Amino acid sequence: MPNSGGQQTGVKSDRRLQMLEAAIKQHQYSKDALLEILHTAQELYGYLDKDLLQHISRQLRLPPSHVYGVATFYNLFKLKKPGMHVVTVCMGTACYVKGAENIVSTIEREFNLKRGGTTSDGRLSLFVTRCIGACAMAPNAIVDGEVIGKATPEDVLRKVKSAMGAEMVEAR
Amino acid sequence: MSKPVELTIDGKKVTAKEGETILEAARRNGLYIPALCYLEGVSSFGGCRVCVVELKGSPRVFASCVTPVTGGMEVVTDSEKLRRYRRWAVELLLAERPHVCSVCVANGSCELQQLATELGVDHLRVDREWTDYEVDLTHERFAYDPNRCILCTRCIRVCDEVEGVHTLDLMLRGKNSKVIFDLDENWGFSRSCTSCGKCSASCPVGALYVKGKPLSEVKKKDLVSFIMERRSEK
Amino acid sequence: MAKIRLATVWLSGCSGCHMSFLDQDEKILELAGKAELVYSPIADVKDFPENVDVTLVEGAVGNEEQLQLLKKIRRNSRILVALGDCAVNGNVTALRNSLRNGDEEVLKRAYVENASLNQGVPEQVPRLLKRVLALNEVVKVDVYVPGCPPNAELISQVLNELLEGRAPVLEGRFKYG
Amino acid sequence: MKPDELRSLAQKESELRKSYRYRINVCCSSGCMPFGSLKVLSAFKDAVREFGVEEECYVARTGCVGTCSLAPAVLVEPGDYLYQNVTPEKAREIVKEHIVGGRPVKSMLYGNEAFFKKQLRIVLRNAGKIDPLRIEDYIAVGGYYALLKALTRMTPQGVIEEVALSGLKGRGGAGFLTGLKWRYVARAPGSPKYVIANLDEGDPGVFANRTLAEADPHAILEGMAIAAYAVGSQKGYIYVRSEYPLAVQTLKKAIEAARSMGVLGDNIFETSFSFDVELRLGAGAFVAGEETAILASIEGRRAMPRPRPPYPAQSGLWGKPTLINNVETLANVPVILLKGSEWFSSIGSKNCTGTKCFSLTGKVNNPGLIEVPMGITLREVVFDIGGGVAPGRRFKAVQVGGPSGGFLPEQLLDLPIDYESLTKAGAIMGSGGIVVLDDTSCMVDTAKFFTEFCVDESCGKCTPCRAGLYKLYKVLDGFTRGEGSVEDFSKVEELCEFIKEASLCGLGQTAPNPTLTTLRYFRDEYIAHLVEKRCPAGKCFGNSGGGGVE
Repeated sequence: MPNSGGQQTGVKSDRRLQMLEAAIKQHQYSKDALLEILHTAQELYGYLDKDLLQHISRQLRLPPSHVYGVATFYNLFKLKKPGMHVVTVCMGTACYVKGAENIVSTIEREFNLKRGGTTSDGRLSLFVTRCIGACAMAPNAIVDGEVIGKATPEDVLRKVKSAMGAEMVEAR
Repeated sequence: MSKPVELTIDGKKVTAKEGETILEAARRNGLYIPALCYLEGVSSFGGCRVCVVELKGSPRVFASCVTPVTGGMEVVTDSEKLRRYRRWAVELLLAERPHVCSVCVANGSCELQQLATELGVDHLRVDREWTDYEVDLTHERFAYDPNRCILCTRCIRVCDEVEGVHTLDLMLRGKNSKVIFDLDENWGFSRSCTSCGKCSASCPVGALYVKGKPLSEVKKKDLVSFIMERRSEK
Repeated sequence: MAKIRLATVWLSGCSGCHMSFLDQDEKILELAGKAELVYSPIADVKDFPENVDVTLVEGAVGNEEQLQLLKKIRRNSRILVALGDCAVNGNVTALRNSLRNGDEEVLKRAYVENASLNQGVPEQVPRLLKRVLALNEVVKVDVYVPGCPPNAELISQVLNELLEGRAPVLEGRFKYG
Repeated sequence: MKPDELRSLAQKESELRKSYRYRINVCCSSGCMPFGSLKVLSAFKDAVREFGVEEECYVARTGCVGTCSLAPAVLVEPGDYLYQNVTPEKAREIVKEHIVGGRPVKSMLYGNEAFFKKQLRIVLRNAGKIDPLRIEDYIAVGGYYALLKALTRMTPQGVIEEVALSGLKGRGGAGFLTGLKWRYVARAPGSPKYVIANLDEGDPGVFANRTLAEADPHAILEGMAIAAYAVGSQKGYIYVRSEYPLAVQTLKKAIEAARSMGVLGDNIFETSFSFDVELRLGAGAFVAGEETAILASIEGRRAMPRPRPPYPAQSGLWGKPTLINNVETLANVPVILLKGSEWFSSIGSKNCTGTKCFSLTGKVNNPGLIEVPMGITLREVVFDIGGGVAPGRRFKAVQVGGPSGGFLPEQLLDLPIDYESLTKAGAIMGSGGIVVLDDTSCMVDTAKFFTEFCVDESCGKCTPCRAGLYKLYKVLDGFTRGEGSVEDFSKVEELCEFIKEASLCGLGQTAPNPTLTTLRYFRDEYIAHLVEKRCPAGKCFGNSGGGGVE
């Protein structure tokens, strides 16, 4: 049975797991804390794979389908490993009205990937988000955490390329 | 004991139990309201919107399966508007995924098909979606074709509330919602499924079925309410 | 009274609806008394004629040729009846819509994979549409007669109503799908 | 904390405040932060030290002033001199000229006086003027006095009456009378009771609640505590979008500060009233802002709305009576208690009292966050405060109320802003988003955009919203390519009616508004697409116009 303890899941016992356990304990194994635990798990691991979800389902004594249902309902939770670099384009109203679509399609074209996807070499992910709240500076894009306001497709492309270029230099 | 509630349904005075829904009260009094996601014996979901009714004094429509009765309530179960709304609900469900009756196990014993006939849905006014979900044939006895699923969640509720396992749930959301087993595993590899078959017995369409058997033999719409009744008597 | 000009058309379908049409038995004789069959797969007429009163169309729209024919039918017909599920909603014919590159895949399956001789798609096979269309995705349809196939009784009732100049009401009388 | 301690702390802090001749408020909200406001902040601190004016000039890290397009923005008091696009270099110059020399640097000042003149700030009373991370700043301007007053001089009943008399309506969208809602919860049998502050501002293009939380978190906490006292609750939750990291951090710190100050916790102000607040993070689901979905989300489930009744007031979190208020509603409460319901109800219009915060965005010259009295006209908001559209462009439409708000044309601009008028015109108050469109925006494409948003955000529970909206989107998508005919309009309208009337929750019930209002007010644009096969704004039919990027 999925909820009977003792079974090994594929989650490696390491410092991250210890921190996850601590968070679960802090919430007193409460089923209500599922969202908080998923937040913590994603912060620690970067994304939520099935082993991790199985583990959480066992610890909180929740049916696996319930955990999976919750994890996939909310956009913020990522079930796949994101790329090394992430560009997120805001598609909130203000940004859309001011041409955010052009930024997205430029990135899609240039790196041959679709929104929500990652390049086949795993180096770049492109996400769209619904409003980061900097509407007065629309359109906005975020490249590896850095916000670019009043962005043009060229601005964003340059930023993405330089982020990826920097990593290539480091790799050498 | 809860006290009885007096209301009228289509002009007919009926007595209902306190806390009862309009649909339950109507059915107990032999009055018909079409419904789809409703299943006697498990909790109401209120999703399909086929069972909508009008209440005198309110401009809105209400899903009768989740609207509790109140004293003096005047319910209208049939009107031009309600028929129009019900038709849309059925049409949209038929258009949402590729429901091709002639090649479906449920052909002839499908609740959605029956409703379409009953409501005069002889064609669809919107384009149909041709989803291509993989059919799950991994279970030795059962099969699951998400392309025929109407997301009524009867199976989920039955699995959770009657069998007590909660193998099934929904993943994703909106039009991408899909009924899953455990962590979206193939049915045959589900570790929690007891293979009890109550989900396929409750499926109103041909999404969950028993392999090699005509659906007319598999469908047991009253099974769940029967089980629940037996349990309450114990 | 002049005879009604009646046409029946067979697009992408199995001809089952035409079989059902013929299954009206003796009623077909009555029909023959009231209507003149001006175009049909069972009559030898090449071009779809003008000024048709009632046209029954079986089958979905699967290729360019049918698409053009259907538009012509619409122009030339007073009342257009979608006969059977393929015409009404695509039905089995449209199952290929769920496949990626379904148009190429079905031809490949029929003329290459399942062919023992002369493997290859013959040139005279018309180009398939990317997506199979129900009639009402192309033209305005006046009457829908669902069923796979619709039973002869229903077809006969619908025709009767139409010949009498009434709009048929099918609610509760057909079987969807 | 004892009542006297609050008073003496307030006195001490306000004296401290007065001891400075100047106060430089550097906006460090998430509108300005990405554009270097922290560097500007430290540049100001350095400059003040450099010029030796530390004794007379205080440099504060504050929340948003509202003029977000001028990021980073800096407000110098006294006199409310607003500097725009400040850089570290400019910071030094401002200190040198304005603080030391006493001459405001005119060239850097924000020129639009109307932006402030037509506004009335109640909810945003402290925004941009206090340090949100210092609870002492809040107390210095009278913070937590209303809570003190409620706990020591008013009964819970009395608090509810006062709020009811003020006419305050829920600012989250539906406009239900706040006092009435409180009364329902107070009277509902069952305990414990819960208070939820709704900060799940998921609307694209709306950032009023975020700004409030970043600029004045204690106003929210104080409002919650007062509400809790009124309805008899000891436990509150703030449900906040996780996409708002700065708001989350600010609230976290504010809760800690309030706890250690003793305005949250046990026996507040030595009374028998105890109240504590916990943060709950959303995870990217617009529908979670719906009252019953928020409950599901806090309980760790899929945020799928459920039918009402039972209302959360009767059966909310874990089946207990629960009060759910938007944070903007709650932030009004302390002011109402201090200044009285009569004062509050004198603001705004007769049936709609008080003010409303709006996020003004789109093709408008002065986008930003504004707070205006109810009853102000849309024209004043768009043209006076917002400065109209860019030179050479023509105003086309304004959308009010977030993604499911309707679009109103020029001839409806004199409509007063209140719940009733907006609803009648096909728009909604919603979350307070105002998006201005000019002649480079295509109305068909815009309707499609918002419908797509709602398709993405539909929880999938009910047929009209899940399947119906998607069909609507597909039809609109076809329209933008000229596919379809004018005969489809009645079908679209019928489908919209079904979605509006038969959907389970507010998301579906309002989602057809963009389509319906554009069909009503901008039908000619639809006809142009379908009959003439052209897009008047030059956006559709494969033109990569992008709606006219500036």
